[in-house]
Amino acid sequence: MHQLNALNDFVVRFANVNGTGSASANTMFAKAIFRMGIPVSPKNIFPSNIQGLPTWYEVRISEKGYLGRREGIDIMVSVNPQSMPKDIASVRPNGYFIYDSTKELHKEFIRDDIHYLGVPMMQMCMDKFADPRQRQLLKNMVYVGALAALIDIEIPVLQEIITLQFKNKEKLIEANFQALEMGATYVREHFKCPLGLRLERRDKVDDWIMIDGNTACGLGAIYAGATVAAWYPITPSTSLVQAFEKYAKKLRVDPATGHNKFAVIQAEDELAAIGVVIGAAWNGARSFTATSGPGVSLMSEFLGLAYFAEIPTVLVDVQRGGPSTGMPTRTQQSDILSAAYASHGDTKQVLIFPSTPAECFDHMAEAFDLAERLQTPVLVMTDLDLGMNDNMSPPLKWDDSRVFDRGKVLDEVQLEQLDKFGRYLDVDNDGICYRTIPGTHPTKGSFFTRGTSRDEYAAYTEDGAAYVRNVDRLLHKWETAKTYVPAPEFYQDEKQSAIGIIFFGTTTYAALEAVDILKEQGVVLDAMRVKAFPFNDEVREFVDAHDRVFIIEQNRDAQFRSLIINELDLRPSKIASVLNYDGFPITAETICNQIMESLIGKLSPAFVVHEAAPPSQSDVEE
Amino acid sequence: MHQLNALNDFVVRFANVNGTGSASANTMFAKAIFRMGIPVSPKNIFPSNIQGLPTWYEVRISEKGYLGRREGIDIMVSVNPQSMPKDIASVRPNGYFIYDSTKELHKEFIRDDIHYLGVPMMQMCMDKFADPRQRQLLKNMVYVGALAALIDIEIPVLQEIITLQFKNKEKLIEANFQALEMGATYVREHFKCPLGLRLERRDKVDDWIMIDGNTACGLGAIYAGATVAAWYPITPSTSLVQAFEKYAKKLRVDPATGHNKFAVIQAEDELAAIGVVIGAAWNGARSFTATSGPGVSLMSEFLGLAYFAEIPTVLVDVQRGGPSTGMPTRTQQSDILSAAYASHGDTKQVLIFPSTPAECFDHMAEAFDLAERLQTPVLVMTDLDLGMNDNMSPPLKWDDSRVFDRGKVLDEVQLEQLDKFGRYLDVDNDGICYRTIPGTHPTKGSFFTRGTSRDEYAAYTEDGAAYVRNVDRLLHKWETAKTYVPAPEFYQDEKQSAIGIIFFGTTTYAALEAVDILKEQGVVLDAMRVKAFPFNDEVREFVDAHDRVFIIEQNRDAQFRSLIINELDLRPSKIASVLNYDGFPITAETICNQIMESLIGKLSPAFVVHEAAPPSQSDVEE
Amino acid sequence: MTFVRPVFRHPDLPKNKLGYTRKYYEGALSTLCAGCGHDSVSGAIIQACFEMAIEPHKVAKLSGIGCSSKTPAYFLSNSHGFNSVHGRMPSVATGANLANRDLMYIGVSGDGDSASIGIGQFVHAIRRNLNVTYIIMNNGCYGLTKGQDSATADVGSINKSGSANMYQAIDMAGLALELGASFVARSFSGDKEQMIPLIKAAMSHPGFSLIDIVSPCVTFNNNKGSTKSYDYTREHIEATAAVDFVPFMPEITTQYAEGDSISVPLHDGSLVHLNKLAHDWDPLDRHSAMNRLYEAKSTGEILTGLIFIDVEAPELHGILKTVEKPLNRLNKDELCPGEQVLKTINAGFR
Amino acid sequence: MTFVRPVFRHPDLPKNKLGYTRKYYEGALSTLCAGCGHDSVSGAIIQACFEMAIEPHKVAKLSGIGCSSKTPAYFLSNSHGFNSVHGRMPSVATGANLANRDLMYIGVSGDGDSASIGIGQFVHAIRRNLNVTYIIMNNGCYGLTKGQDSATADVGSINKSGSANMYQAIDMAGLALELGASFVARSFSGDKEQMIPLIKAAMSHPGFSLIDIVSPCVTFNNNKGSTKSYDYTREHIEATAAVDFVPFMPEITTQYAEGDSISVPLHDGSLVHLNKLAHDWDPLDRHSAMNRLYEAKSTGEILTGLIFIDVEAPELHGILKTVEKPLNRLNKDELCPGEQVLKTINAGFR
Ligand SMILES: Cc1ncc(C[n+]2csc(CCOP(=O)(O)OP(=O)(O)O)c2C)c(N)n1
Ligand SMILES: Cc1ncc(C[n+]2csc(CCOP(=O)(O)OP(=O)(O)O)c2C)c(N)n1
Ligand code: SF4
Ligand code: SF4
Ligand SMILES: [Mg+2]
Ligand SMILES: [Mg+2]
Repeated sequence: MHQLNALNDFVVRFANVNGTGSASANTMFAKAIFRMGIPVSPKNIFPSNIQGLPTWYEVRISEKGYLGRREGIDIMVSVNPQSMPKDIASVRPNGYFIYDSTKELHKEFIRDDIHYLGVPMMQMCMDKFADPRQRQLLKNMVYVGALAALIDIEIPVLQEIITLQFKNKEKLIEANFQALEMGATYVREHFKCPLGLRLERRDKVDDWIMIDGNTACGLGAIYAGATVAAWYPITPSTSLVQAFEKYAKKLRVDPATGHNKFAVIQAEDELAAIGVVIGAAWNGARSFTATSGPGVSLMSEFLGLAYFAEIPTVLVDVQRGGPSTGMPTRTQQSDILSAAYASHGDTKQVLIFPSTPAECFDHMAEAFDLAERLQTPVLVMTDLDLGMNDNMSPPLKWDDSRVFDRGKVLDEVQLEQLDKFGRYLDVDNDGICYRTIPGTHPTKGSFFTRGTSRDEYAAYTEDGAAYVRNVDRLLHKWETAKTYVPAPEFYQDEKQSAIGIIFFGTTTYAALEAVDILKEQGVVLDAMRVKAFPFNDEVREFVDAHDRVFIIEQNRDAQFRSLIINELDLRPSKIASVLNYDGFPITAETICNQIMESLIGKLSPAFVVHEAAPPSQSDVEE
Repeated sequence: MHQLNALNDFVVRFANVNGTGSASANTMFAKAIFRMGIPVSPKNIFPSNIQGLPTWYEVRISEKGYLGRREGIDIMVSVNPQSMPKDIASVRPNGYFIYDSTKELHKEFIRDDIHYLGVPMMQMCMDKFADPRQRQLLKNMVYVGALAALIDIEIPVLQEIITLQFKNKEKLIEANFQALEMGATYVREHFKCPLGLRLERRDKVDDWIMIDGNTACGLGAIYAGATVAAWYPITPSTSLVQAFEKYAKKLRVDPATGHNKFAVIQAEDELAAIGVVIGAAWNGARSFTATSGPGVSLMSEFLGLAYFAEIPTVLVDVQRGGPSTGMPTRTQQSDILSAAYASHGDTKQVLIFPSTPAECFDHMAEAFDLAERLQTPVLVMTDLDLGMNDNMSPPLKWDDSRVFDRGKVLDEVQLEQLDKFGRYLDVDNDGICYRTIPGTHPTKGSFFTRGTSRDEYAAYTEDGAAYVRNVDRLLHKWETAKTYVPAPEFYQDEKQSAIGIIFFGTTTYAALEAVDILKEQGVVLDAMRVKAFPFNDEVREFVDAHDRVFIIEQNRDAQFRSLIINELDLRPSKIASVLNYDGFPITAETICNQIMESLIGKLSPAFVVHEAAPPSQSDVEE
Repeated sequence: MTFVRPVFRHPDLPKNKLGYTRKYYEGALSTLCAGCGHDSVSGAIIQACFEMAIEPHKVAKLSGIGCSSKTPAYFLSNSHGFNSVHGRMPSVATGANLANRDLMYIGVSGDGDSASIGIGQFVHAIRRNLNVTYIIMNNGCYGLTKGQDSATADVGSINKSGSANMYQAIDMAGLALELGASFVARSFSGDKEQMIPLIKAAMSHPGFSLIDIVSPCVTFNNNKGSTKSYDYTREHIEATAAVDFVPFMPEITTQYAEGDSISVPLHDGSLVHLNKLAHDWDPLDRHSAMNRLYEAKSTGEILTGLIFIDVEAPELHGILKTVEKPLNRLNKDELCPGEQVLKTINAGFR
Repeated sequence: MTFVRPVFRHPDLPKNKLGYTRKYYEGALSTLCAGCGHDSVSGAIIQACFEMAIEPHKVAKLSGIGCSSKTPAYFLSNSHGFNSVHGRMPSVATGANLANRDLMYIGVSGDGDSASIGIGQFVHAIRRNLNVTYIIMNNGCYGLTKGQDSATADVGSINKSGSANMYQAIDMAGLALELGASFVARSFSGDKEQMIPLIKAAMSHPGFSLIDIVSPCVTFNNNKGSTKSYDYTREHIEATAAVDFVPFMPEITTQYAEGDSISVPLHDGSLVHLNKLAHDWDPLDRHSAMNRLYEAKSTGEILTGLIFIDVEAPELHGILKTVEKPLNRLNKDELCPGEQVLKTINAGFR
């Protein structure tokens, strides 16, 4: 049989049973590679269940720093009998299947084009450890040890991680070391180590970190000075507010009194969560909520109020597979339209699209500034892939000289000097009016906030002309917003091609990889990553400058494409879509295939995108 | 001063205080004209308040049958001191201002370009009637009497209406007759009657009726066999379910037992209302709800469930001014996008747009057939203008041979014969699968309905491929839907112009009037009225066949334009908008002006659209 | 995975009146955690339906979202099921029930589903006396989203992450009593003996029948300090009475002693027999039930059993005076008033 | 329009401690129906704030949607007001309160707003003991949408269209008691004497203070047969006690007789003095209050006055342990951990 040869460039997938503690071992695996200076990108593929169903952990290792998902499993580590047939089928030809050989593999499971590496993980743990729960947990460390020997992970790096993880729990450290060693020794004794697929220390991760987007968002909210968070648990956003709370408890407690400089409310539902956020924002506190699709639907009435009554509101939508309850543990970018036009009537909501944890952090801080500057909701659109997976990312950065932009808020002195305060007077002709915070001044600046039509002085009116003035001003504000929202990012210094590619959020890595691959194939594309809605002029210019534009997105209905055509009045025929909506993160291969199909008119069968070094002729010993 | 002369072609507006019983008198006025065979179109312009604020009733009389609103008040009947300055200002030059002269008019209220006709309404009622509440009510009949004499309404017609209205209440009939007579006599004695603006019996209303759209929708639901209605009160939809209940109590009670063949639930909120509808529909009953914008926002999570779980659901959205609570007593067509894409994730909802009460009735029946045929929500999009105003309409029609289309439902016999039932199997390759109603068969046909991804046999799955098959089938169903939804209506036999005009719902009358006016000016337009979303092929063909297309709609953001561009992949530059969103129904004048401005590039000042016969030189005696 | 069922069943397994074995009442394999209280409740539902010889296809089972709300998939696979959206099962059940009064409705919910996002619908289903057996699998936490406190967590109860809940607990049984519910019971997933007759009685009761079942979450809320753990519940349980359910039979044979035992005849002729353990308590008197419950709460007891029953209150169809024939079976002739009537209606609008 | 206020005011009008006249506490002209109970409640709020010498700009007034929810526009025009969306005032008030614990919060709602669409938020605001004076202007109907029955309409109450309500009424005071509310009162818009001290006490009470005020809708629910009409209420009213509110003063001069009178000291040093009319009732004991309320209900009485008060329960800020300084006044230095800390955090993720 052929053997795969690749250095620092392959995909390992772990097939586990959820609730068996595999997550911690798998994470150590990825982290060790990261600490060896090799770019790595792990993805958790988990069920909507607490215990007993199949769960996978897929790690792409890419010296070139391609962090998008890649099709094709090079090494499968299988410890879940339930999913074994499927897992075996998903290994690429000549790939490796590592399994628990405590029980013999059934004959029907034998493919003759892959390598089987049996390790009696359970047996070894039974022999070595007494506690049944420990046995199960340490089994996971056995396969990590085996992998270490098979693909050359540095054992000391793993030991360091273990030591840190179980700080002060000497016994646990000891047991984990043993399990690790057992796995490594076994494979060294039984197989030729390392395999053709192997690692070698590099210096390719700079000062980067590995962190999930939800934690980064939570930290962003801390740094942005958010004091009120209200939320309702929902996958995949739950860990976001939990991270905020965790760090707030560390960083925001007054040491003198032990009192909190923050308040977190687990609301009774999403409607209440956004209501709390709006109330707090109205009253001058920075506040936010995080949710996913169903929550956005439930919040839509309140989002209309916040739009119309002009209340700064920050909401993170960690998108998951829709519609309805959909695929709650899979990723999509399918709330674009429902977020952009959330609520009945004429509404337009500001969206921002981070694509790395560092950007989650920055965009979160930016969202609070924008929301207060624009006095409107700002929706930070992330997704499960970014929010819940450990993503390699530049480190989080904060500039201490940065000030919070609280927007146009009149203080007591300014009010005192004012003749007549008009909450909805467009004094600066940018569509943004001055607001006041309750309690500021005894006789000046109080006004009545409402979701109904009103005049410039916040007085209720049913006068059609006053209504029109107001909603037209909101449109004017929308124009102003285009100058405030983050500008797109370009990946070329100047125009190189008549064809452009647009992406946003988590499709970035796969998109950039696709651009590289296509360039190698002679297809040059100009790339733009959009970071915000409304689209600013640079977005339009890019589209105008290209004859054909591909938009990559992870939903069925090409929602982003609709949005951009609609808002920029584009000719639809020039905008093509690259779509992926099966719940898994998009791959460069998918992007290349769809683009080539569209450009050439049919899919070139030879167009196999990612192939590691060609398989050598030597067989593994087994 | 000039005098306006016009026969059966002018606008009368009544300025009242709400809660004073003016509605009934004003309606009689409109109805009397209708019964004289003259087309008439009354609009109620009322505040979001129960008692004490200004309210208006505007009646357009148009022998030509133009039932859209028209700018410019010819006769103002003013009985509300509060709004008097504004009311006086709104009378067109040479128009008439009829007021209660019990108190003298303040000098500052005198314009020298309009005619003042004072009638001491209150005084006369004080002199004649004892009961204070009666005085107030009968004051309204006095001005109706005065108008009768001034513009030649046939008194017997009014008497007939009064007699019917107060059937068996002889005393009330008597008093109303007296008040009527008093008003008529007073003006005959004090002014030259009739005015230049006057009526003459015609035979122009055929067998038409005058009915509000909400009542027609309620009746449609009765005829369509709806048995469960669940709702939460909200203007302007409240009277819809109330009408359903009223007629159900008349027509749907089992005479033998006195038991009801219907159930109406006033739910605790909109979320519950749509939940009840979905539950009933799932269980095989035809069910519906009616709401307005805020309700649609609140229902959006459930609408996503109904889309994804494929439950026939009928919802009437009687649109009002948005966003948020907005202008709850004004009309708009501004829920188009939030309805079409209701809910997070990839969703598309079927919409239908009636434009007359007769169509409300038909579309309501159609909605139930469509919802069951397509197993998906169908949203009937009306608005306050259609729903709450008495609209002239062709009579409601029902063909007794019509059968309810219950769609693909397997009964016990069919299940018995079936080998294996797959709830989401696309047996007929039209994207529509077979469903079963709970309780049908002891062992076959039961399935589990859910909002999560599932396979063809309704089993829960997180398999990406199964998910994609399912949502792709939903898209296929969407294509099928295009062949079932009502086709558009065209107003020309063949193409006459390179310019097209598209409208839907309540803009129809003003649009058709505008087409006539523009034709007189030499601008010929081809007109199409869209009745449903998804857009069927005829809609696309019309757009393709024209170089330039105007879309008329009553919202700020040109939502229908977005929808059609997006769904038909149209070139935006060829689609222009005619917009009106101040809460008042659009006028032909507005349409003509916006079209001409767009065609000519600037507004021709001479382009005054609706002018009655040129004013004569004679003065009225006053 | 809680258990793997043996494929082979003995042919002599007991059969019920309809000739079905218990297996006929089972559902798909549970995907809940091993030991989850919810699986025991599912088991009790299966057993109750089996013993009562209910036709499964005459049952509709509805739920919201949560681990608890998944359970309808794990019992009665011949019943139609509807796993709706989070917290909104009561409205869906209301609609379903209105459409067909002839089926039996089992609503399953969790404490997150019913006491937080769904509390409004819960309250209003009670107000309407919807004819549903409403089972709350109450574990004081949000299982499916990994263990956050729910609104039924007691003040001071300690969750898995070690922090104590500081908010007032909502007592679903107390709330139902206050709101006028016609059948209020509480039970414990560890007490099959009690659950089964209670479920039977609830199914026989025409109206809203609440069974609030403490059903520990072994994964997230079974720790020391939690007042919804197995151990805590077992230690603090206090039953109102030993409950026995006697289905309607032409001649009732069972005999009960006088005194502290009471037999409540249900609408369908069956009897609930209570061998009272609490003495100054009358299950037919709401005030007495409220008092008993309040006292138990004050002393830290978890009162279980049938707490209150009102056999007279009209259920929703009674209130709405709907016809006997299910609305979903009325045909066009019964529903559509026809052309002629419409002509008259038109005439009224001229 | 309820009343047209004279423009001219006598210069000698009484002033409060802050030197303001009552006019300073008024709002815009009411647009409610003449005679609407809600306007009397607004009047009582104005009077209470005037007498207590509250700084209006230190008050935030919030509401949902309905005639009742319009009233915040009609009192305290120097306060910021927030007329939010239907039924969701409690959450907005929660957020507002969290942002600034130093203001006083008045939440105004209707029975439609609070007992139907908003019941979930009402329940949970109580659970959190949110520090708000929560006033329900309860007319048993939906005024603004023209008179439909609300969920507080009593069984059998006849509405304007002549039909009797068939659904259980939700008793908002009873519900609040059951849920553990720390201040529960009921009153009648026709009883200014009682409303004013109750509002004062509610405003002084740190925590959720419910005043459920029967406030007849003259236009849609003041007819014969309605149990929320002026006449019916007046005839069936039964007060727990004569209430007197004594604001904190260094030396308390008022003297009360022993026996059936009781003085409850509030957190801020003021006193609520109750001259008890009901004897076997203790306003400090929840069970006793529940019993009293239940009994009154059984005999068809409308129990008004202060029903229950718990002066010890921690309010939301206490539960959350937030700092004394309002969160909305913390500046960047107090909130942002800074560059250096972030470096350490980054290091933890390598
Ligand atoms: C609208 C919405 N919000 C949030 C969620 C996420 N969610 C799923 S289950 C659940 C809580 C379940 O708790 P409970 O009802 O107590 O059930 P348990 O898992 O404890 O049995 C939540 C919040 C959701 N599915 N839908
Ligand atoms: C989401 C939503 N649904 C419905 C309405 C319509 N609506 C306005 S006020 C109201 C009821 C008000 O009743 P209540 O709270 O009792 O106030 P009242 O007018 O009786 O004082 C309703 C249903 C709305 N504004 N928003
Ligand atoms: S997480 Fe808790 S509630 Fe959910 S299945 Fe596991 S034990 Fe049961
Ligand atoms: S309708 Fe009723 S509640 Fe509304 S203002 Fe009038 S009297 Fe008051
Ligand atoms: Mg739970
Ligand atoms: Mg009310």
